[in-house]
Amino acid sequence: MQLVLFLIFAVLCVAGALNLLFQRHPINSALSLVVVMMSLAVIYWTLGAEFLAAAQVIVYAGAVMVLFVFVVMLLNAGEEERTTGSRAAYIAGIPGVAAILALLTYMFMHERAALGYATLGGSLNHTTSNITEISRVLFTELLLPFEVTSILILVAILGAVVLARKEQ
Amino acid sequence: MVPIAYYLILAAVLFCIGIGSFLIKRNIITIFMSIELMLNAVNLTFVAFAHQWKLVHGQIFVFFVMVVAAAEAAVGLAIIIAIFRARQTLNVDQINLMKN
Amino acid sequence: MSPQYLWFIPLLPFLGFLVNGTVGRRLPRAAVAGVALLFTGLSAALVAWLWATMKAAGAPLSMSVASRPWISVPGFHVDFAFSVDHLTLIMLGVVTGVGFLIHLYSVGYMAHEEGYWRFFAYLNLFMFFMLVLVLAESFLLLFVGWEGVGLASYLLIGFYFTKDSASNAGKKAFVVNRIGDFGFLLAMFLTIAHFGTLSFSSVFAQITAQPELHGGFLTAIALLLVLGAAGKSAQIPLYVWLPDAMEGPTPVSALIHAATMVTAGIYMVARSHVLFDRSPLALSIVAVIGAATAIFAACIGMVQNDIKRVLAYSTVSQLGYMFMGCGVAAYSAAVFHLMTHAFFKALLFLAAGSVIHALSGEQDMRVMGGLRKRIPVTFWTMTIAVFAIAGFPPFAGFFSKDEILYQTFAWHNPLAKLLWAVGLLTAAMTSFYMFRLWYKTFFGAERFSEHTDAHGHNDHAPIHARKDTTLVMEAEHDSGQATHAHGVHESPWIMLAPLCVLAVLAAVGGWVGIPEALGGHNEIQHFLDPVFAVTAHAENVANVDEVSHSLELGLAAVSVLAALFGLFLADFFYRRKPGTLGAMSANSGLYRVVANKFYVDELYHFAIVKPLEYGSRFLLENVVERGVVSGSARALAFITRGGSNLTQRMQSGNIRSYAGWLAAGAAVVLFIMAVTSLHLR
Amino acid sequence: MNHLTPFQTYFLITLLKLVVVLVLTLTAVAYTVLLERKVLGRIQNRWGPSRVGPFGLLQPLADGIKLFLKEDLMPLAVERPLFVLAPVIALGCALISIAVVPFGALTTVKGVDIFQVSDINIGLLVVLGITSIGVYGIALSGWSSNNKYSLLGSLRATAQMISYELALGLSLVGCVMRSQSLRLRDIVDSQSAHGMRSWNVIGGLQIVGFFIYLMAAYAETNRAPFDLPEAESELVAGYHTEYSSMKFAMFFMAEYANMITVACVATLLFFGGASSPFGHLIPDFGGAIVQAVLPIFWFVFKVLCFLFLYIWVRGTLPRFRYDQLMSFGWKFLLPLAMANILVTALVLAIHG
Repeated sequence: MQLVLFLIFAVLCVAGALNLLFQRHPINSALSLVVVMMSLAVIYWTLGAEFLAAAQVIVYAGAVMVLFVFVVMLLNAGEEERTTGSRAAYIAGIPGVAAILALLTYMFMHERAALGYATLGGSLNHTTSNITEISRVLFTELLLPFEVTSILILVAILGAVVLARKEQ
Repeated sequence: MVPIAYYLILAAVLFCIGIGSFLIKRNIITIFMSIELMLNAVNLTFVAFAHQWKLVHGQIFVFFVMVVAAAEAAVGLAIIIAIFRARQTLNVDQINLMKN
Repeated sequence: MSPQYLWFIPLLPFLGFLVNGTVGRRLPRAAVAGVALLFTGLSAALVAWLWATMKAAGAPLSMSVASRPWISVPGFHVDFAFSVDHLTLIMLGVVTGVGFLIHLYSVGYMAHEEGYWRFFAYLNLFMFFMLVLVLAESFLLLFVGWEGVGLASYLLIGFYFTKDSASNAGKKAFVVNRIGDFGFLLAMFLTIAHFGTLSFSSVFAQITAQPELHGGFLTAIALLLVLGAAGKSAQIPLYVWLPDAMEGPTPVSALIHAATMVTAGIYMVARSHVLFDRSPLALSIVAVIGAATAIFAACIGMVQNDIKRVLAYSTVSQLGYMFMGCGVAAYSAAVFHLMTHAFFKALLFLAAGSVIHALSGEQDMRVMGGLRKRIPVTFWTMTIAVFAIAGFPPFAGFFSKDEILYQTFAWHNPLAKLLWAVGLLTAAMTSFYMFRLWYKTFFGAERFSEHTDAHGHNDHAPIHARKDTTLVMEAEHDSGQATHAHGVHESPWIMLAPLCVLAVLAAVGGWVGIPEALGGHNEIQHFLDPVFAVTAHAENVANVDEVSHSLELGLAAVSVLAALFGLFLADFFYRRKPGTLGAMSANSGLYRVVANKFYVDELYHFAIVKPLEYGSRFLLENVVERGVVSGSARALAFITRGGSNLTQRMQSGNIRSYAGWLAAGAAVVLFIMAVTSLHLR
Repeated sequence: MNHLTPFQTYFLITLLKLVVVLVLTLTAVAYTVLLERKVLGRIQNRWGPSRVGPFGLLQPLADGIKLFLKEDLMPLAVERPLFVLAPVIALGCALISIAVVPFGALTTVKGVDIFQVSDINIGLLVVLGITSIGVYGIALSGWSSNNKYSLLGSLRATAQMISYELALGLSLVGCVMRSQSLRLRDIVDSQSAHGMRSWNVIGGLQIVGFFIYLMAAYAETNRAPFDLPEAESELVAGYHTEYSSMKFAMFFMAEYANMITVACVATLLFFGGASSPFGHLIPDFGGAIVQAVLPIFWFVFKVLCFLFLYIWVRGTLPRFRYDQLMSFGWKFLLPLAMANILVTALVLAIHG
């Protein structure tokens, strides 16, 4: 069951990511990315992180990507031009990416046994629910980082407002 | 029973597609999206490891990544808008003020 | 006064420096002067209090404040520590007392100068460093003060920095002092190497504890210290900076280049007397250098026409005396002379400043004369000073100079009598050139009026002169006799008051050291005995009791005679038959040599500066610079350009290229990690 | 059915639930349209639709047939795939959220809860997430139409929905804190003890939260007085200007389905969901069937009240200006929602 779910959504993920790569219009890329994110949300859920799955949908798919789409629409960005700005990206970058992929895949397969197996359902001990546990840790142990991120968000909002404001 | 390695390989694939798209794409917004894709790929590894070690901290890390990504998206898109206003283009090959 | 208050003695002038140096520019002049005087005065009061406590406490040998560790590394340790003993006390008294008087004088003298705040800030800075120097408990802290006073001296000599000669003089002082400092530094390194510490107490204790230590590296350390002292105290061969230092404002000359800073070398030698006592060779060299400097500078002083330069050479000469005193291990005599010299030389300079002030910046004695009536207070104070320096009893100079001469005579060394003769001759010459100055300035016909009218605002001290015009007007207006005073005027009372105080000191200051031969108790020697008696057992210290009082009396009489002889000569040549000497000497080669300061500057120029210059120009510029340096630089540039041409391609400014390199780099890092980790497994 | 494995039973019943709920919802949507037209008619002192069927009750059917049979116009310059996709997304998202809504009390048949399609422990977050995905439908429709008015309308709608989503989400936090669960059934159960007194809006002092939720929900569904994206006087018809026939019908249905969803959520979170307003004042009567159906009655009744409120507001209040809308959302609702959270948290902390 889990393998089926994983395969379906993994394929969906990769297909979405590749579509992001091959689509030439940014809005299509954005929608592909939404597909990737939704699929990832399902995968999170199969890994027992249902809160993150919801957050993924709400924050990433629902807010961040909408923002992207919004900006694409606002700037009325067309299809991208085929300019050749960088040879380095092809000469050094693409082989590098291939090497990274090959290396990582090799290493993960090599260490497969040590990494263990995932089972469907909660990732934690089942005495407390996942969300309860997250909230407990977040609001006790990691309260300071949590508060700091709130400051970060505030700063980001102010920065975005200042940056995007039209000069008088 | 799916090996954790599969999740990690999926993450690696997504990450590499992210890098590749960063390399190939010219549109700055799309490039920004590929960054988000890479972040997501990394998040997946966090969740997978959180599952493996039965620890909630991996998930909380993902939570923080999301928050930061949201902030980053807000600021980044504002910058993109500012760049577009100044340069009338979104093509990164033409946004090379750093050169010369 | 408890020891922890010692900190405040140097700290107060430093506060003054901070205040004046930071906000002084915006303060009114009165406030600037007030700040400077207040902090210096407070410091002087502290010293007085310190003196009183030490006296009340039954004269303990010394008290010291070991404060926090300063430099602490394995094997070497220096505390930031101050200590006080009787030698320090005398120095403190001179520095703060004379310093305060000169501050007071400066308030009037500099009243119309630009950079008033700067001047007082520098003066306070000097006070701070000088006090650190005097209070220091280790060679290193002493060196801090040493360098600090050098800095303050440089700043003050170059006070009129818009004038080329002034800034050059500042640079010269700095460079020449560097040579001396080089010796000092080497001496410190040697000290560390042999004693592992720089603290006076522990170094001297180690020496005392090892009676077998003699000569050898001690001589090396001592000689290097002498090099440092010669630089600071303007001894042969490093005296050349001091006459040029007269480019600074006159109060600076009085304070730094006569009374305090230049005596730092003497102080240092006296302070490290334990070291010197173990090295007869070093002592002899000190004595010879001192004597040579004394007579050499006196010779030059006889023919100088600039009033301040005469005084400068006289300072060099007197410092030579002190050096000689140190050299014959008569440290108390040297310190005694240091003290009296501080009084009368400061007075001389201040009086000369008053004369210059009166003549609106004129410094050439050839255009002075007959000022006796015009500036009576200056005249009378100057007279006391001249008699003091010439060595007439009962003025201060007599006792101290006589003490040195007597100790020299009594020295256990084949050179003793020769040095004594040189000293005596110098005494006569001193008397001669001082009275020459006296006569030329205050007696005879008035030679200044047309000069000051025509060139009153000449470029000797342009700033001073220009500003003084207002002062002249005021003086005329006030006195109501503008008919013939014509620009010549007595200085204001704020300048005359320090003159009077110093005159009293120059007159009676020597009475603390009246030798027993004259029925006195030589109090200063007893006062200093605890400091210098530590090594009294050393065999080469002059033993006073050996020589009879009659000999001492005789020697004193001889030196008074020498002074009288000088007076007579001066009287003859400059009052009775003015011009005779000029006619006699005008064409003589000797006169020319002397008048040109024995061509020492030129000698240095040809022996050191020129070869350096030629070496730099031809060898260094053509071979080293063009060939090696430029060549290697060019080669480097070529390589860099080639390399940067390559790397420039990486820095294309294109995000995608950067990302490409990043990805490639990440792949490499990952590969290395994979290889190592899998290999380790 | 006994020969079926538990999984097969579960699967079949769930499928059945899906079909039933879908049909019911779509019917409800159709009749909500009729309700709106009737009520608006009465408010404006006219009859509303009255010709088709008795009292015009078959009017939705007629409308449906008309829309299905119309020619499906596809303008030339549109982005074809997205143009087609947009209404699907809109309607899909509007309908999916119904899946987590518990319509009645927990009633199991063969181990399957029949009054709720799926009982998820993060039900509320699912609703919010799906709502936020719904934005894409509107955004894409306007953009893919390649029409200025559509684009402006969709930009407005997108910005408006993103903005109000914050206030919407935050207004619900108070209720979540009270029930300490994100599962919708838990939230309902926490309010069902004493009837009206234990409802969040009354007993839970979430009246402010409810008020914020109401405002934000109106804006989320692009309903009056926040219906700027489809302001006919300014933008022709907003993002669905270029749509016709079935695709237009999908947008239309999506809007009303969203209304229903929002009304459901309001009922669940603030008004005790399917629980009786009288609590245990009225003794249980009838058999098990009646006891199972009665909560559904209450639920439907509450939702209908909300729908009526919607229509009432639309018939009464004028439209906001766009800047007013934005500043209202950001400068009033959002801080108020935060203050509400703080106060609720304080009260809860003090009460233990």
